[in-house]
Amino acid sequence: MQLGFGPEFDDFRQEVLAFLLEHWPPADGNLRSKEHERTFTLAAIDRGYLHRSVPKRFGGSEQAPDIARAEIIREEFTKARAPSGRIASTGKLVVPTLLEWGTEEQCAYFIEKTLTGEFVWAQGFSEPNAGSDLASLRTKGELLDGQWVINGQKIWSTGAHKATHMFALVRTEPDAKKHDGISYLLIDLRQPGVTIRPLAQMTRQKEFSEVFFDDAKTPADWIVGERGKGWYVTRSTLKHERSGIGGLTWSLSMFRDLVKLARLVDYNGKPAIECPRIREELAAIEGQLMSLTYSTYRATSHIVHDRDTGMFSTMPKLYMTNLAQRISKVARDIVGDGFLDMSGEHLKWIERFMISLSMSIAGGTSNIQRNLIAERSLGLPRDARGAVQ
Amino acid sequence: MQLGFGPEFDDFRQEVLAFLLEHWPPADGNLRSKEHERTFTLAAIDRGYLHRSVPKRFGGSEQAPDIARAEIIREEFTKARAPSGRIASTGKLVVPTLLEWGTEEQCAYFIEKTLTGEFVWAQGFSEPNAGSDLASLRTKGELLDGQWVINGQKIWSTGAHKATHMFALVRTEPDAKKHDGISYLLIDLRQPGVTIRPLAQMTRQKEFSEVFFDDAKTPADWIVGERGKGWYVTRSTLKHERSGIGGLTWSLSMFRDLVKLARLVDYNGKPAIECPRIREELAAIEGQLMSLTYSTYRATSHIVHDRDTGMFSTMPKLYMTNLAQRISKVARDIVGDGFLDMSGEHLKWIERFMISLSMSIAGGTSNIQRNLIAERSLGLPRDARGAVQ
Amino acid sequence: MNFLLSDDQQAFLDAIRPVLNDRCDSQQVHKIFDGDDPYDTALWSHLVAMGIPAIMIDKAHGGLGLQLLDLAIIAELLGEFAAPVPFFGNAIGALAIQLAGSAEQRANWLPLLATGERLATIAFGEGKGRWLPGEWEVPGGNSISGTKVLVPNAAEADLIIVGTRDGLALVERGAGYKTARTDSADRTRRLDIVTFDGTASEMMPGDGATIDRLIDATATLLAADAFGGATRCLERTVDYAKVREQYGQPIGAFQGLKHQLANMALEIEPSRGLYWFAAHAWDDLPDKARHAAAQAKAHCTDVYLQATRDMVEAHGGIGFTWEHDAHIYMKRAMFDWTWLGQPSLHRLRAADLAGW
Amino acid sequence: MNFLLSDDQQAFLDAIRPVLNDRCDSQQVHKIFDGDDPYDTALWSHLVAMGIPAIMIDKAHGGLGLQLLDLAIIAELLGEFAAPVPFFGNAIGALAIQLAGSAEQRANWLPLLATGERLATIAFGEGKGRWLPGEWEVPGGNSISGTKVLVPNAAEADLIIVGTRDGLALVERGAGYKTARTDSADRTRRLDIVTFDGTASEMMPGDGATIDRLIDATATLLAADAFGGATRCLERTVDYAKVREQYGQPIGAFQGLKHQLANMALEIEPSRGLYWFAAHAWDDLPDKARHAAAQAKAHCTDVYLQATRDMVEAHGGIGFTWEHDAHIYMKRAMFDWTWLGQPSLHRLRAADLAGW
Repeated sequence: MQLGFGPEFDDFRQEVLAFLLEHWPPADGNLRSKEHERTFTLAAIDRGYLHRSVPKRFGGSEQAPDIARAEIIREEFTKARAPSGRIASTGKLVVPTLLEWGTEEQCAYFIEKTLTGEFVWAQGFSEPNAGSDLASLRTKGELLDGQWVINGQKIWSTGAHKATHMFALVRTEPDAKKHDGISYLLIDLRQPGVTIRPLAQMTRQKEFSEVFFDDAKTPADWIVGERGKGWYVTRSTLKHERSGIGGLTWSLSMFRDLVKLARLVDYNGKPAIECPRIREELAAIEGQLMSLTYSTYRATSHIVHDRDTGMFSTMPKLYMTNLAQRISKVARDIVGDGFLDMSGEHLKWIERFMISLSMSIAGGTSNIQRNLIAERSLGLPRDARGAVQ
Repeated sequence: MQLGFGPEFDDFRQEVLAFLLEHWPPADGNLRSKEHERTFTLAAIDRGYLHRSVPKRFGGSEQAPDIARAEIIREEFTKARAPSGRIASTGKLVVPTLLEWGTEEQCAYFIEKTLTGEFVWAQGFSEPNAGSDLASLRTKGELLDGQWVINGQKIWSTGAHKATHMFALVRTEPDAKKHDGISYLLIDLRQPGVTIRPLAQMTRQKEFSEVFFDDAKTPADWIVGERGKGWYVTRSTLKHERSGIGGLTWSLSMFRDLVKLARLVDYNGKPAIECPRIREELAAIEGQLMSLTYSTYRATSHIVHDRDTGMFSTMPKLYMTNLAQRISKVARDIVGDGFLDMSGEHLKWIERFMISLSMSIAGGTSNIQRNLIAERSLGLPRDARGAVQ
Repeated sequence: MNFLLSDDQQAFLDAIRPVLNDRCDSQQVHKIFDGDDPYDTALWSHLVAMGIPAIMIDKAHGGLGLQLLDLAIIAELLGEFAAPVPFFGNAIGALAIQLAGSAEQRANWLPLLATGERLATIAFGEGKGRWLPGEWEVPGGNSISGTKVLVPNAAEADLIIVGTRDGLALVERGAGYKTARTDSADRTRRLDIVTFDGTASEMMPGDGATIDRLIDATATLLAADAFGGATRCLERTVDYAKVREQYGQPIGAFQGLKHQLANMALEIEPSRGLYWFAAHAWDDLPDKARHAAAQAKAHCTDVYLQATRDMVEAHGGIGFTWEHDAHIYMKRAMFDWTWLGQPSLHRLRAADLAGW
Repeated sequence: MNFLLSDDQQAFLDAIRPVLNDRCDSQQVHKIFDGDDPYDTALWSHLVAMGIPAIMIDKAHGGLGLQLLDLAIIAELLGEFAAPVPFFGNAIGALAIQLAGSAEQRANWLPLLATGERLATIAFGEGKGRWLPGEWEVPGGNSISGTKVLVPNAAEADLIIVGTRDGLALVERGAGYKTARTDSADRTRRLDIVTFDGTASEMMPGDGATIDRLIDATATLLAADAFGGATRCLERTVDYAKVREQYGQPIGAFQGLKHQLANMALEIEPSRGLYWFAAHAWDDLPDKARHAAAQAKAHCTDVYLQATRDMVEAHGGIGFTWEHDAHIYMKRAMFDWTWLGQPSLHRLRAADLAGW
């Protein structure tokens, strides 16, 4: 058993370090220059460090899947604060979908521009009356003289107000039954038929938008997969396995912040971290965090070695959600009066107290997660009414 | 608003006190004498203090329902440690059932002997394959030449090994559908066709029994209510409203014991009650206990004044179960090493740690309780599959 | 046994509820929450007209001469509607004068407070969780200097009752103090930082025991508001679960959510008896009042804050938006939870008061 | 990255599991649990024959020379089957000699322990939660007097490793000490009170740091047993929920229970990584070992005890009976939770070790 990637990867890590040494930071030290970022990114792609799963002809570096190498690249690029060719997370969803289901033309037209950030994507799945239950989508698309005409409304579309395009599930076959009537369409949001309305959250931030389609148009051939098969197109993109280590870092840093907070702020006259109740609660949270961490390493190792990750695979999201809620409650106890001041030094913790809730909503509520665990990991019977699609 | 029963009841309380002064404890101070208990009980019935809901001709004192008076009697009799004509709790169930559904003959034959403790009752509802779901009972009764012949098995029958009779739900109409095939039969357990097997619990105690019927017999007229209506007969007995104050005393004394334990036992070098974590947890439990206490007084007041008790009526059992579990976990933390010694000074707490679980099972699991709260108090839709009978 | 509201109490509630239904609906609350008005003056003047500021003021001074329980059930009702009015600070301010004021102070102020011609508030907190009399460091006297935080509607108040090391001080508007509005989460009850700097003030004769009574009443009102808010959160969430459909049926038919709502109700409903008892004890069982108030404040405000979280989760995305009412209740819950000190503080006080 | 069991480790497990399936089924465990035999001698001799006592003993002394991780995964397996054998005390006793013994002590005892010709155990606890070296008050020397509690199988052991104020003492059977069997909840691992009274003993040279290593290994084995037991509780409960029918369907189809089982799995499964890490750290990352062991002991034994409670609730009445396996797992969980000190103690240690 070993936690590192082991000697067989040391050479690779050296290569990556050497590459970084040579290319980042830029000579003039200007880390913000778009031009530098672009040059670096192209060099990194050329070396096979970024966009590894994307064919060269679409602007990627076309490497064999290898979580270990990908993870080493992520680690070292992060340490070096080098541009990691990161594209908006929704872009991360559309690229593999296009690669798996798209036509050569679609891939050629969309992927490279997405990688370079020229195209920014919004997801168009949820609707006011279809939250977890995508089968009851109503937004409709009709093929009229060579183009799709789209009418309806999407909601919870992350960053749509900053996006150029949307990949959307649209009902194109009104007569087909629920799942079979849906197609996966690509839509340019920069047209008169599209109205985007950002939704303010309880934290005052605006991450999500409502998107209204009023005879919006999109070319006939901007459909991904067959008509009425949009359902299967989306589901397939959900299965792309990834190392959970990226997600971990978020929980770990939130906990580090909490410990820092507990050291700095007094509670009943001494630093909160010396208050036995809080001290013990911090240790209990750390115990869960360690469980998550090493089970994630274990799962990653399984993927690296092509073994089944077992029960754990359905669990990280709900586990992290519960951890975030637990962490933010301790923070609440520590910040005390600061809990009321939305312009104060503890705003971050007020926001986390609230955002820890949105975690249990976004991308499948916690109850949906529980169904996933119960059905996929424990093999319990599905709800008769199929609360898991 | 007042917490006591108020001046209008002071005279009554004085009467009760005067009665006790005169009759208890007995002159010779022998509190254990069955004879004394009998004399006292008869005098108390004669005064209308015991078995108030039972007509005089069946050995009761035939008083108008009056929770306030009943409660005052309970309080003063308890204080004086006087016999409260308590009959096994299962007897408490059968008497009102007989009064509501039984024939004159049945009442005359069974009730008085039950009140005097000559007949001791066991409940025969649950079966191995019918726990919460009584509709799928299988124990069957056939009317053959003037008597019921009973075959099958009952389980979780409290104190059956000490009982003389059982009131049981038996399937007498094999062709009728689920609920309508069941009758409510009275069975003398002291016959060859009945085998009683006490079940040991994880605490080593034996409270429950399995009861096997192998051509057991009972007279044709020992059926309560009509054939196939046993279902409704039982349900009606569940609705007899009672003051929850009796149940409260159990929770209150468990908490008093916990506080005593926390004062006596050291935890990290000082009395547990001075350990901030435990001290705060005790206070949190007390907050819940006070909520339960005063909501129970509120509910009782509503009953006294004939008003609807509202949402709270479905809640006490689950609330007490949760409290018992929370209390027994703190006790576990305090007793520490004593938690392993089944012959040690803390055995009581080991038992409570386990029994707090059986509370969440006996008489409707906690999930059934949650359905009751959700459906009856909140008006949420019933489970399609009717998880509440 | 008669642990119930009296017919008069019920009648009072029945008279006020329609006013709130008409003038304090969700839309109106959002309007004030998002707007610049410090509170809903129109609604407040209706409530004043119905005698709400007069509830506990002696009849001799033009009040209704009622008890804390009468005030607390109104606090519950206003909490239920998340009413954006200066009820809380004003009620405790008036009670302070009633309990701790000199005959003259009472005669000068109580009549004006009973009619609502004047608005009072209270300055207790000194920051970093210092809320209680024993922790007050601002020195008293006929001129005071120091800073108080999280003072309700100080900018709008005509007088401020200030907790000082030496007792309660009465400071009139215009006596020369600075107020700075805090960007407080709960915009239905605005808060200020108040800086006194040689500000003219009048000490009130009330002793420590009297001030403790005032603190207990404050804790009880916060508990009552919390209970009212929590019950509304439950009601709203249950209603939503009945109408919102997913997978072809109301989400409230899914046992998973159903049991979560049952657990939510199980936490909320029984806490009613606790705040009732705290108010009743304050009125009639003085030796139980301190402990009960501490327990009610701790328990009810904890339950409220969790209830608002449960409400958001059950609503899904919509419950997380600014447009929905959920965040307004959550922020009121944050107010009730924080103001006068968090539950943990009051639990440890309750333990001390229980003689543990 | 290779945070996995090696093929050898997997093979070892695969070799032992069938033995347990055959010889340690529920019926057999109940027989020992209810009977007078202190443990299952037949099963133990099979496990001995498979080399289990030899796992961590140096090859030089006839052992397998493996690591704590190898021992811990066996502890998990035995925990899964609730195996009524003296594995725990014996393994730590042998490790004590291996780590802290003199060359002579190692040469005398390790070969006999490797072959199972001798049985060792450990005496750490002194009652009232005093478990750790700093708390040991029994004085060391070549004759010791004092009392140790909750000692596994002391009556059966050939030697006892006793924690004293001055280090670890080695006491041989027949050296003259009294053992009194405790009526312990977990009858799969019997416990004794041992009274030494001028009992002949041999001190072992191992220093404080060595003894700390031993404590960390002990904590890790308890965590491993707990994880094994918890996974079996989950498996058994899920299986029951699939076959037990109520209202005409498996109870596992009711979302209420389904979500409870999901929550149960969510607590249990991830804790595997924690105890793996604790064992791995002990073997290869010494600076992380103390903290990891404390966390693993605290978290895994807490999770186990709750898992057994969840198991009983999900089973309903049958799960509360003596005939069912649930209570055996609950009582093993009580052992793991209590032995070496309760989770709270180890969390506070972990906090200190984290440098907080």
